[in-house]
Amino acid sequence: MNEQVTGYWLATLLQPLVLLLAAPLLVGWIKRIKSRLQNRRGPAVMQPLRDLRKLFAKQPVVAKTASPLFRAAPYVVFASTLLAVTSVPLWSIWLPSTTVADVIVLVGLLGLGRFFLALAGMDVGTAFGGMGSSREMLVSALAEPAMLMAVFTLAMSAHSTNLSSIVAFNLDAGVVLRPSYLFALLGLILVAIAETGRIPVDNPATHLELTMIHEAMILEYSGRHLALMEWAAQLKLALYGLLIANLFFPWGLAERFTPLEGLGALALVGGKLLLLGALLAVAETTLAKMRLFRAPQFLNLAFLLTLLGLLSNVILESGL
Amino acid sequence: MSIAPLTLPGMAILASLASALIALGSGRAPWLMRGLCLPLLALAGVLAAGAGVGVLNTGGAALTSLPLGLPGHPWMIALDRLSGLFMLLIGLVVIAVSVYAPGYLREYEHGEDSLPALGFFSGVFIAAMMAVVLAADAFGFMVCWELMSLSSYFLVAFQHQHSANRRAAFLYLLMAHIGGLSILLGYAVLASHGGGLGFEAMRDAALTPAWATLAFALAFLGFGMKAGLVPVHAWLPEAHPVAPSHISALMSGVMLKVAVYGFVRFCFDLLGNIQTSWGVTVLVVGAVSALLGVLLALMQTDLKRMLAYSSVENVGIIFIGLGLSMVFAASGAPTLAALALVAALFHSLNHALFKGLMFLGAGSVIHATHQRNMEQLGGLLRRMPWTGLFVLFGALALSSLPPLNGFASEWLTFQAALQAWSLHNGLLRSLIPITAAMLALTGALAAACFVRAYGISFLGLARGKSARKARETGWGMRAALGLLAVLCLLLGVLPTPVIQWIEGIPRELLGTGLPHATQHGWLWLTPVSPATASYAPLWLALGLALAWGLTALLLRRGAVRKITRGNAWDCGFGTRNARTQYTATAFSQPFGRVFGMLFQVDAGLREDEGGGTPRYLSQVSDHFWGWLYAPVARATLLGGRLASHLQSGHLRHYLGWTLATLLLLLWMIS
Amino acid sequence: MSTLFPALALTLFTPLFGGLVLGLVRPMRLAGWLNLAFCALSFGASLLLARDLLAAPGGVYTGHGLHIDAFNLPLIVLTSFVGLTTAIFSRRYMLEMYAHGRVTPLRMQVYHAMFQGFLLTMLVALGTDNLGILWVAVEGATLATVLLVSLYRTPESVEAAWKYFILCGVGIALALFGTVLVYFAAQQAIGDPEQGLTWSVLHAHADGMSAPVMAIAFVFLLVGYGTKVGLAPMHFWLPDAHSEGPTPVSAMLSGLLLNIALYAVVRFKMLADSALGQSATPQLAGHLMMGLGLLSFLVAALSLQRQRDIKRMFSYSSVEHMGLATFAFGIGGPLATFAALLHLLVHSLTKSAVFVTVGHAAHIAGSQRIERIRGLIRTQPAVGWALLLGVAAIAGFPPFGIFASEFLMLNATLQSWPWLAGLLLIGLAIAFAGLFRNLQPMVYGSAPEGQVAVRANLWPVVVHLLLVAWLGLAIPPLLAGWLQQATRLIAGGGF
Amino acid sequence: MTQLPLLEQAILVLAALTLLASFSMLAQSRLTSAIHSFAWQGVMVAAATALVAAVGHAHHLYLSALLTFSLKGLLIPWMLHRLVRRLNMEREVENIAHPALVVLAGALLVILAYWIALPIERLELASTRNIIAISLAIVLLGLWLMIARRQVVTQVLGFMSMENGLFLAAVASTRGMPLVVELGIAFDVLVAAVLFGVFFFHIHESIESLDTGKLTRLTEEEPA
Repeated sequence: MNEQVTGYWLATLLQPLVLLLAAPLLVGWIKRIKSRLQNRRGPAVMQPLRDLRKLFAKQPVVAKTASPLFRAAPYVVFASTLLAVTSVPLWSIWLPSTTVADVIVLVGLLGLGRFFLALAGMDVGTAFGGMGSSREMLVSALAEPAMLMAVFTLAMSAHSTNLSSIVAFNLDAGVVLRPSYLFALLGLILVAIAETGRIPVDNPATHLELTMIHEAMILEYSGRHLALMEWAAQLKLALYGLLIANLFFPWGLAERFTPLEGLGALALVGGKLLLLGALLAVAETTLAKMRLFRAPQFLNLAFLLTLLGLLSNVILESGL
Repeated sequence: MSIAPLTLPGMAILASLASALIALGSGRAPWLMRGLCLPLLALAGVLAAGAGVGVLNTGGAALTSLPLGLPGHPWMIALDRLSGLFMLLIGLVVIAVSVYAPGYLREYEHGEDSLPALGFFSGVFIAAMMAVVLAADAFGFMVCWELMSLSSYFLVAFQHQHSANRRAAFLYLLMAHIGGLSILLGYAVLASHGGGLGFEAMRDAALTPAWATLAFALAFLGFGMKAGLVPVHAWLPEAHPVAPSHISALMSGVMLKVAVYGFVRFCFDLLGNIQTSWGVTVLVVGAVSALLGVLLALMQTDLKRMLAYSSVENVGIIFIGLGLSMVFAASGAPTLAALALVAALFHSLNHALFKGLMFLGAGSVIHATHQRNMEQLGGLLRRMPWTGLFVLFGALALSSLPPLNGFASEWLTFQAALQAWSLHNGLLRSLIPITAAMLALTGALAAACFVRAYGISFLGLARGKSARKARETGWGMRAALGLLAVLCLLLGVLPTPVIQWIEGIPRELLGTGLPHATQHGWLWLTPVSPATASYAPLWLALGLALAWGLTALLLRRGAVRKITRGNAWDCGFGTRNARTQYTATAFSQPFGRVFGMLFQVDAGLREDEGGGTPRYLSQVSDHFWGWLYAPVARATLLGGRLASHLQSGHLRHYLGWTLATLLLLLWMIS
Repeated sequence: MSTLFPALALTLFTPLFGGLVLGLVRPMRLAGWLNLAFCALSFGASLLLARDLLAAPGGVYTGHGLHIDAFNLPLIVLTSFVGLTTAIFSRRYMLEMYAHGRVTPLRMQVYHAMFQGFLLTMLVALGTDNLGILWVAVEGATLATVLLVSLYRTPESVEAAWKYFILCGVGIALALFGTVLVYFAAQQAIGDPEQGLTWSVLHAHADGMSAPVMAIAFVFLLVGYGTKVGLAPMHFWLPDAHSEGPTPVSAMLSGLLLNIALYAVVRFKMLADSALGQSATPQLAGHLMMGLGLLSFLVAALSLQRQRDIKRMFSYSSVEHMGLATFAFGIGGPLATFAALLHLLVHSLTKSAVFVTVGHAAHIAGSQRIERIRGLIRTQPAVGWALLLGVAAIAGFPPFGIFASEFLMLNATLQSWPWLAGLLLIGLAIAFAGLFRNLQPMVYGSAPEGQVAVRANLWPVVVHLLLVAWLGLAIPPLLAGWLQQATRLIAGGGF
Repeated sequence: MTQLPLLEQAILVLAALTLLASFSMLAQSRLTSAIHSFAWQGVMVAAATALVAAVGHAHHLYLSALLTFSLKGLLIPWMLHRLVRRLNMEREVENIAHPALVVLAGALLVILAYWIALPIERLELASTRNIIAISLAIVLLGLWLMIARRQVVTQVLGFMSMENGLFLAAVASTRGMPLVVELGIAFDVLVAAVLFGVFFFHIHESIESLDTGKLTRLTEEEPA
């Protein structure tokens, strides 16, 4: 039992805790940038964390007609998302958790969370909830295959669906310009926008029935349940950020995990995430929310891009 | 144990036949059904499962001939690993069904539908399915196959007072007959080249590629028709829903798998040296079936019809696996072929379990509410908690979500597809990822479909009076659901032992198994190699449980543990009742808009009969009716009309025909 | 020679005697029982005959102008058996018809006499060694059945009988011309003109007969006897005669008479084959049979679609199956021939059972029109299920024997004429669709108001279906032996 | 033995006359005269049979000649006559659509018959054998008569003349069939004739005429 392995386990156990803190901050950071871009002071970066604390302290109110599933859902959503983020290399390449859950399982876990989220939306029996669930499932039905295609592109060139192996492969390959990666990256970004409910697919800031998707589902939640749901959503955002940052730009991840390297890697990854967040904020301020039925076209574009990525991978780069 | 390997399955068949015969008496004494027939069926199931497990463990084929069949061509029965897997599959579902049936059949005991017919044909049906799996010669296989179709036809037509059921039954038997005949011809090709109706003789039949392709085409048509592949699927969504639910469970859960068995037996075992073009055909057809099946399922408002379409989808997924396996086998990658085959077979087993679970669950819903239309259901989870819980498991598995078994088999299929890079043919390298994409899309849509189904019928507020008065079913029915649900979870969390069993089948058929599949022990599933991909569902499940538990624990410690119940907020809109909920139609409407080109949606305001308030209704029909079935029917009727013109009634015309024939023949011979 | 000839004589003469007696017996109940008794006697004798023939050297008996071999022995037993079961059914059924005032006592007398006469002619046709007598017997069968078909004296039945009479008369006449030509050809082959029509002798010397004459002769015989088999396009009499005659007669027409005609054709085919053996077209006879058989099969399958009369429908299904059998005989070869022989047996058992059931069904509904027959299972489950299972058997579903024979036929076809197999598949599918489309509304659904069950004796049906199921699952060695021998006789090779 | 060819020629002449009789039946539009020509045909067949018997010293043929004469020459025509009178149709004139065409088609059939019989002709056998062609022609003409005419009586005539043709063939080509067969055939013809008689009445009472064109109850073409 050399310290190498203990290091890996340490990384695996610490990673979710770090992300649990980092995710709200990332959201706060995005909000901050956005309000800056809109010439507002905006809330502090810490604000989301404060909100969570407040929500946890509040007493939840559950609709009379809600079934047990309504109360179980937040935990399932939270747990699955947490597990998902645990299986993405944050700072160290080699994570034991990646052998438990490869990239397909990752998508599956997100799907599990979404399944319960949508069910919870329909449980109380409000029109909003059903509407949100329907839209959410539509968006995800189009987004999920695109995402799988994107990661398949990486998997096919790395000959593995294990995230660590993929990262390692990309790290070894160094800077290679692959058309497939370009397509996959673009596609993944579009998917990330759709899946995390950002503009132009969804608008996290409003409760307008015409626009909202994600918010409509958690409308009936309050107190700790709401907190868990929100937290899960923030984790999801962070997760996509991580995927984009660490799969396509894996530079700086720790080969062999020692506290020092770990912190260095963490700093680098944090940097990447902040950058991504800023970009997202810029995008959101410049773009406008689009009608629900333009969302499919948006996602078809994503699907098309990723499929192109995959095809160009198997056709052009089979040698590489 | 020292009993001959074929004793158990033989006893299983005899037991179900006995139950069939005893059921004939249940007209006068209904208790016979509950007291004797169904227990016998359960026994048959146990025996079959036992036989399957036994041969899967030990392997090795046993072959004997029966004193039946044609002169010089006795019936042969054999039990090898492939048969064993399907015996196990049949056995498990049959056990569940026979535990379920007593409660479910109670209301038939006093109805006008004849209980004896139901019991008799159920027994024959089950026996025939087991016998098909055991048969080792073409004649025996075909006899049992057609018996299976015929008996299930009587079960579909069981409640024959509804003309829709009769129509469904007719369509079903017609297509089953056509399929059966084309399978028969497929066997005939092998028999004519192999010299003999026995499988042994067929295995070493030397066929030219053309003949082999013909045989494959016939078999694919026949078995595909039974399995419900697009475009020959039309009978399935008609026939499966109208049978009594436990029979639907058997038909969807087991009979389709028997078709899969037949296809595997025919193509991989008897036909051998597979060609790439076959694999591609199977792959494409499978992918199309999967996608179209799930989309149509998403559009249904009838619970059982929805499940039937989802069977089309899952059969499609299975055939994607088979197609991959054939492609790999044809392009000289036996290990990958084995992987894909294992994925397909594993998914067959899984689908049998969760589709059986879902149909039984639907049966419970119907039993409690006498309502198949989702739009009339709602809020059942609170009235039937156990049923609701078990069905939730089924829904998760059908949406192929971890950590359940549906995900495990789909994961394997993906792993197989992702090995496409190792092929040399660029076309295949690009085709396979596309099918993988369609598979991904299918999975996501399936999730949507079952969120809709479960959310509409089990959550929310009751939409109809019957749903408002629903009550939880008896213990037997719940126990059956529970059994299947637990099996789904078990196979999902611990797939490795089952995979170890299944991978013996490709070792028998393709000559190579999955050497690395389980080298990391019973926890880790590493189909190709640990470096390529690994999946530890048990850890995953534990992780989930841990995360859930910890969160819950921490929050319990938190300030407020008490939950107050209040009215739903609903953005402050006050008037919330069952009618303001989202309906199933509303839920699937955007999907219909996005994927509208793949099927016909005719929606609009309809006066419901009685001329009450107009409602927004939407029917969905798939294009193939117009493209394939209607023209054939029209052509047949036209032919009939022409033929009836011959019978003009004028004696002189008839004599004229005689003279003409005579002269024509005389002219021909000279 | 043990009791062989006595048994044979008993088999043949019982119906003759019976016909004469029944022609005189007026009280119809007694007549019904007597009819049954004579049939039973004849059947028993035929069983005795079968037993003895197996003991006889070579399993062949020739003498007294009779010739019994493995080919016609099963048919003789079958004929007397179906005759018996039909008599059992007819006894009560005809009384019911009398109660409904459809027949007068006098006609009942005619009916019973002709019933026996019909059996007699068929048995003679099977048993005789002389092709001329064969012709006479078949013509006699026509005459006997003409009276039976027109028994009810309704305009329809008279018309049907007339058409039947004329068409079959013409056909038979053509067959006689063929027979004359055979006789003519035989006279060069064998000196003795007295033996010129003796089948056993001809078969021995057939290779010496002139090929062109035999070819022409066979065409006449095929068209002639083919009319009686019901081969398209000479089948037009068949649905009329079946639908208008009394049900027992329909049962025997479909179950037996068609077999006899086909039997005659095959006998002549055996001659033609060996006569044409050296000619340019050795397979001529076979090909002609295949063509006509396939044609009638398809025409019948299509005609099944739009039927309004239940008995017409099943008569078309008879045409279909006879077409199949003819086709299979035409293919030749052990496999196909065996299949065809088996098909003859199982078809006549099944079809007669179906007609018996149809009789009851039509009785329940008080009409033969399909749209008037509804909800049989609700009204009288036994009849409904019997009809359902019978039709399943006719449509070629296991465990019933027709599946076995069709299985073999399809195999044989695929071996020798692969592209025709597809045609068979389509035809079978169409025929099935036609049958079941019309059947389902009759048996299923709720019964019309005031429809009540009738006194039905379904034992014949049960026995037949059980027999057929037995044949479908496992052919008993004894019968298998006969069929093998017959196959060797016809196709010159064992299956 | 010089008169043998003469006799054979006589047989040929009789055969030709029989053929002619068929034609006259085809052309006759009046029932009674058609029946007469049928009677003549029967007589000629009988005569031919007798001649063949004389030529071949086949004594059983005399018997069958006698049978033929009494049946086809006397009994059946007389029965038909009686029937026609009973159903008072002596004046009945069946208007044929295109009499010329009908006869022409008949002529074609004769040619066809010869052409069909060619392979048999080529057997280089005694001249009586080509009577086969003639008798085949008679058979076909009989069938054609049944097709061309709609009267029940004419159809019976056609049927019976087919029998004549067959009989001629049997006798002239093969010196007659074995006696059993001859008797059997004769018996069948007799029964058939009786049955025809019976049916005339049934048909007449069911459709008030003997026009087979009206016997079309049993059809599957739904009434347009």
